[in-house]
Amino acid sequence: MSILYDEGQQAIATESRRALEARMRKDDLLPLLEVTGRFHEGFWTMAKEQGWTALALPEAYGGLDLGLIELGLIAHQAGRTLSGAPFLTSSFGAAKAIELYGSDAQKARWLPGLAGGDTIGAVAFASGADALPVKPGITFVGDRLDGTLTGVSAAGAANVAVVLAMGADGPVLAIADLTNAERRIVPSFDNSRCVADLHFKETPAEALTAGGSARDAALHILALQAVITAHEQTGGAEALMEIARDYAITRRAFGQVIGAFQSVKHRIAELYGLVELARANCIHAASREGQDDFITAAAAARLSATEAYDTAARDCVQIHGGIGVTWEIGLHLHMRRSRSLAIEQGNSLFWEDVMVDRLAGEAA
Amino acid sequence: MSILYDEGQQAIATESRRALEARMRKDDLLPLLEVTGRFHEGFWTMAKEQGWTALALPEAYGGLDLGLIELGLIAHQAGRTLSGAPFLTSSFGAAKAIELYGSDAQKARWLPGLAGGDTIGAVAFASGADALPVKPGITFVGDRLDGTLTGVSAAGAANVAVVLAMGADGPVLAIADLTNAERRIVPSFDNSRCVADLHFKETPAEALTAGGSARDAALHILALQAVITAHEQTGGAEALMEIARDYAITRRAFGQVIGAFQSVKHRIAELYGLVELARANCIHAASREGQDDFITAAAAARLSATEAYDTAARDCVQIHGGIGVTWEIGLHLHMRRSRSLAIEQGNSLFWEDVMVDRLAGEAA
Amino acid sequence: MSDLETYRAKAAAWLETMVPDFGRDARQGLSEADDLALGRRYQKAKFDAGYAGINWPVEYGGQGLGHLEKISFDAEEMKHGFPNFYFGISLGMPVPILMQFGGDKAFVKERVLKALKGEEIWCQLFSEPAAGSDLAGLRTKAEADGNGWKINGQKVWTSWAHYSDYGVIVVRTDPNVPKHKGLTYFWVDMKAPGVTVRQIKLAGGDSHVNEVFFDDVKIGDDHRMSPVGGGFAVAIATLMIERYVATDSAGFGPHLDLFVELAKEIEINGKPAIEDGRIRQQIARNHAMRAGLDSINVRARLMMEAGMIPGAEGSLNKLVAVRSRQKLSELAIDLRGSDGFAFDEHASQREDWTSSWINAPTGRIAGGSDETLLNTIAEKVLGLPQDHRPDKGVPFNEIPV
Amino acid sequence: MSDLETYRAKAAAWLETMVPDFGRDARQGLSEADDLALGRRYQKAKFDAGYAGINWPVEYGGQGLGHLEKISFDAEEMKHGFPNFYFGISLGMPVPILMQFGGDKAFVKERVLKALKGEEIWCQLFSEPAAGSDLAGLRTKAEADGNGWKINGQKVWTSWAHYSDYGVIVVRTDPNVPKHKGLTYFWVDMKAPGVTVRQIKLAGGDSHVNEVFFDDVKIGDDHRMSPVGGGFAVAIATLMIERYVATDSAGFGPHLDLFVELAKEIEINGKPAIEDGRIRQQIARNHAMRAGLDSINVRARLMMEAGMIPGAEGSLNKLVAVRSRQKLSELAIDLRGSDGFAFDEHASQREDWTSSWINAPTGRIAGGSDETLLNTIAEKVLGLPQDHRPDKGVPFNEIPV
Repeated sequence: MSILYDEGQQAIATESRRALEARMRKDDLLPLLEVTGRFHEGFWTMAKEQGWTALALPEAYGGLDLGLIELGLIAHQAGRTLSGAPFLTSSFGAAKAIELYGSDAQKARWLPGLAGGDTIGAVAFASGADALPVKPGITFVGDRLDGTLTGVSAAGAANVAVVLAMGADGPVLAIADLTNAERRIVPSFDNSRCVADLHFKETPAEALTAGGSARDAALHILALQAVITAHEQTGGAEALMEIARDYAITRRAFGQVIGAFQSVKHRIAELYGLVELARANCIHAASREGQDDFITAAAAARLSATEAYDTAARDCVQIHGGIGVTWEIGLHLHMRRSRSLAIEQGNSLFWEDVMVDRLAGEAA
Repeated sequence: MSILYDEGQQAIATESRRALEARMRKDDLLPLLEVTGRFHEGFWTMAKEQGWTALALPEAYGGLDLGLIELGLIAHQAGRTLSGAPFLTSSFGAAKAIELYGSDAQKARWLPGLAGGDTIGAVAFASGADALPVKPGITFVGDRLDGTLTGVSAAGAANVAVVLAMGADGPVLAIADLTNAERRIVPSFDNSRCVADLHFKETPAEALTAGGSARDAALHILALQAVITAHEQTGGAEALMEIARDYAITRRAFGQVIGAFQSVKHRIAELYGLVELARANCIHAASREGQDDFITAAAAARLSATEAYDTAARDCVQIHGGIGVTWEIGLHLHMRRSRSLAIEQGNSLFWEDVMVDRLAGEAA
Repeated sequence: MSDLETYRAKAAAWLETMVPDFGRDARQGLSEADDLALGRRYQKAKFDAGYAGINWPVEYGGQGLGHLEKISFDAEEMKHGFPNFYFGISLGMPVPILMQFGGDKAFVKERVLKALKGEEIWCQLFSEPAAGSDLAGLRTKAEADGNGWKINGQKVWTSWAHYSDYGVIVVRTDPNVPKHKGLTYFWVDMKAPGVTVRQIKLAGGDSHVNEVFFDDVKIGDDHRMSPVGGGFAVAIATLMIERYVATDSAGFGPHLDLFVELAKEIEINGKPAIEDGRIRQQIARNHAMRAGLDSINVRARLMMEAGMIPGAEGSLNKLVAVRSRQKLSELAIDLRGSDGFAFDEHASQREDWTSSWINAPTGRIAGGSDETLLNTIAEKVLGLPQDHRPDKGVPFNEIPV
Repeated sequence: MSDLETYRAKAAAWLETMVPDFGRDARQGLSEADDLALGRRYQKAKFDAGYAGINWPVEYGGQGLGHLEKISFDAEEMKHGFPNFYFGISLGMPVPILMQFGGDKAFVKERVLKALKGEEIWCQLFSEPAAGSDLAGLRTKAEADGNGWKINGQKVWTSWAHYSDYGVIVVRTDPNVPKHKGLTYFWVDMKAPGVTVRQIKLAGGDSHVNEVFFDDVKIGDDHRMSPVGGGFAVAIATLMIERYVATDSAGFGPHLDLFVELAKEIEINGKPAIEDGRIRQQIARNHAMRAGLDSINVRARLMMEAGMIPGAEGSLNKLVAVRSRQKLSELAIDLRGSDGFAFDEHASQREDWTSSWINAPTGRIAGGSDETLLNTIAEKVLGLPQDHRPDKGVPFNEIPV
């Protein structure tokens, strides 16, 4: 069942939008593309101050006991303003893994820091194209991790990582303090995502859950993150649609505003459609946490949001013509972000497969 | 190497276009949709009179010793005017199978009739979605065929069929006189294609080629037919593009011709692109018979022609609005034909696989 | 259980009892005339049971309930394939408009009651050969004739006109003013002298739409439902009802489950098609699209329940769903391969992919073409400019043809 | 071997000898200044070997050969990654236009020779902030000034202006007539007082295009290359060259073989991606599209060899190829998954999918946007009407801004 936002939720959306629009500036984000290992500190400070880091975590550990719906609303606004760091999603994913599968000791150790935002979490399941490998490439033996995980978002700045590793009796969802891992920053087209390779060498770690359930647990965490990322993508797509609309009603060519040309006008109307479908799927997915169809709903949100953001990035630039490809105007910030979000939490191919396995009644 | 048509070839195109445009009438074709087991006799009479049936067959057996290029030119024009029967392709395919793989006795028995057009041939390889089954569903044992082939174009009127059957030692390309088979007409959305199920029960037949080479032979015949069908599809798409253009420059709405609206104008320009890509691939494929890359070139022609005709059918009707969906205006003749040609000689999925196997350097 | 859930459960139970007499199986093999007769009996049964005019005023024979009860009932009714489509237009647009804009209240009441009972059918005479998307460009004219009017001209795409007793019509009463300003809205007796109905056969073979010719058809001024020259506004009010009636994320084609089943049955390269990435991609993309539309529709209902006005995103339904259905239906035919030629022109477009494919173009045009819907979204929702319209402000009889 | 084949073989052999000094590897790690210097030496070597101005008149230092020799050489040259792109615009459009429309023949000869040797570079000053697709809407003006002219205004998207010695420019000399009629074409000295060049950084990080400001730049009337008010025709002649120079079925991105290789390396669900239907479909569709373009290009060459004029289908190349390349590049990034974040801003867009992706939008806009190309096909090839243009026939200074 889709939901209507209640007053509290609407206030979260309004307030976070106001705060982000006041703080986030294109001119602060552009330089971050040209350095590695940096993120927008102002964004993260705001996330902590506003309590966004605590939003969806349990009250017992410093959280606010709200859920996907509320965090999704923040992520949507963060997507509109290009956020400035990936931790809203990555720390949330790490924290949920600990909350859902960890021991009381593990929760006590990590959750308060994650809720406060001073601890940054990363989630590292993927191996290249495979968002959730059946046979993870790193090993977990004797409470030690060994091996390399490439291209982990947030890993350049994270304190703790949740990983899927191969244990003696099958996959293990494990948690490791990253002070004991080597990380190598990956120069990327979207450097504020703090992407890094993680090299584990006898790195101490603890199991959260193991055996057959570990992979299901990892998929659940991935789906939770995917719903948040889908909100962020939808926000980005919405912003681009509005930017395109605003440009089309002011920029003139051949004696009229370009929005009067159907090639421009219909393209923006199609973007509206993609954004609204993505938004509807996001709202629905956020309301299905804990239900049987949650994974399918998350996949739908993820697929439609990725399509919306990719298409909006292509079309908004195209509608702008020459000015659209300049560094200064910064549309490429969205273009880059659309691609980094498209590969974080598993690409569209992965989510298509997850969805169809379920629709067809087969195992994932 | 793509070719330029020489003067003789250009004359074939001009002459066949003139003849077909004079003879083929929408009003004769529409009634054929509402009966089964009938085709446009005038079309086939013309094909015989003009020598189109003999065009690509050997002179020794009453043919004109021309090739794919010339037959393709006829097929293109037949596609423009919606032809009226599927035999140009089906008889050609059957005759080529006999010419390339048959004995002298088999050639002497069948080719003169096929070249003259009094014998009609069908080619029946497919089993549902599988255009060329690895394990054919009918058997060929002791020179007898047994089993059923569903949805065979031309089979409702054909005298002879070339089939792929399972023999004692693997697949066999075989030929059977259809007087000894039961055929059941399939009521179809495009009835003049004379689609029928063929039921063989101890039907006498002869092998053309057997063993590992039989499937290669069948693929080669299918590719030859696919090139002809692609020309026919391109002709149909071209006609629809022109119909859409002509409508767009005469029909008025909101005080101007609808071709001034970019949603109409750009759509027709896109159709032009699809038609020209299909045409270029057709010309190229027709010139590659006998070369290593023939199958790949045929697949490219087939894929681009199917896309062009399907898209043109959708868009041309849409551009016409309400009038486009009426029975009388007959655009649905093209719409139906675009779909029947899309599944004759294997659907796009099949040709994508054939192509990629080759591009990736794997076996088909 | 909420009141609404109770209502729905009761309706569902009643509908079940109708299935033996009126359901899909009962209609099998009936001629159209017999099916229409069955339909009239079914409509009468609905009326008697209090399921006709659910959200219409009690004074007109309705039940005085809300829109939510109406759509709950419709959703349940849809499952059984009852012969109700003859009355869809009639009770959907013209009769509600008659209630709102009709003059003589006693006459209106009688008509509404007979329409609710299935005894009379109304049609809607808007489109013309030269005025499809451009409704205001219509040419059928009504000239003053004594105390009344005389209508001459031609309408087209009129659903069910051949069964209709009455119709609502927009005509030009003044060609000397810009095109939107010279129109007036009337009702007409479809059996009156000078009215000729001719069925149009559609691409898929069926003929429920018509051309309607008016040859000196005389009507009184009491047939007038708008001010003289004020007909365009009433026409738009009629169309607005139409836009909001139709939501179905399957685009009025088959449910996606039927595609999944097909993909499980059919083999590609020796494996079930459901394992082929290309097929999986289409299933996943279509599911995501439909799930989005469903979520939009559910939210709209929740908003109405809460007394709010749903957002403009509801207007996406037909545009997105029918277009996608067209391509998915083509793929289903491809998937069936040599078995894909078969065609039964009586098959339902909600259950059969070939029927869905052949009827999809009508769906992309009727009730607002894709292009019209895109323009509406662009202009009404996003504030983009109107297209260039050279006929704007020009007296109708000075627009070049 | 035909003469042409012999020519091509000889050119290929010569190019091989240039690889050690000028090829891809020799350029690795050079600063742009050093690379430009290397490029100048390479261009000089071409000139000395008779491979500069292949199809240009001998009197201007060219070789007097045909277009076919030129494209044969270009196809061979393209394989080695030589530093020749600094001269692509210069020798592609402005200098040929100078040969055709330049006044003082001795001066023109000297310029052409220096351009062919790589000693001087020309740029093309057309686009403006308010005039992209709408070239004739430009605002930079030249006013009569004594016996000459005085230029004021701003150009934008000028490739290589920061290295250019001269440029060709279109400016408005009469704002009182409709926009196409008030333009005049000149050449300018890019080192003249009042000319300011500012590099524009593009989305992908590089900066080969510029803004160019003109502040009371004085030129003589001998710089004029068109009649006063007749500059638009010369501008169009310049752009026509541009449209026909560029054909590459890869859309100036990576060869499809590189995608096939990637798909063989990468696994999806434990199997090579090349076995996944979704990936196969994209490979097959892109191959079919590129094969069609290749066939069109080959036929165009054959027609030129046979003295015929190629068809309009050649204009499809950039539209179709670049648009497809953009999506295929996105898919390549998806395919690499968590390895897809990596980015080297110096990688070649012909060899690296990420570089191809980030530069694709520029390709879809520069040299005629997708929309402009569609309009050109629709209007010039298919005879569809021009778009509504409210500024048509209106004096330039009365068009609202």
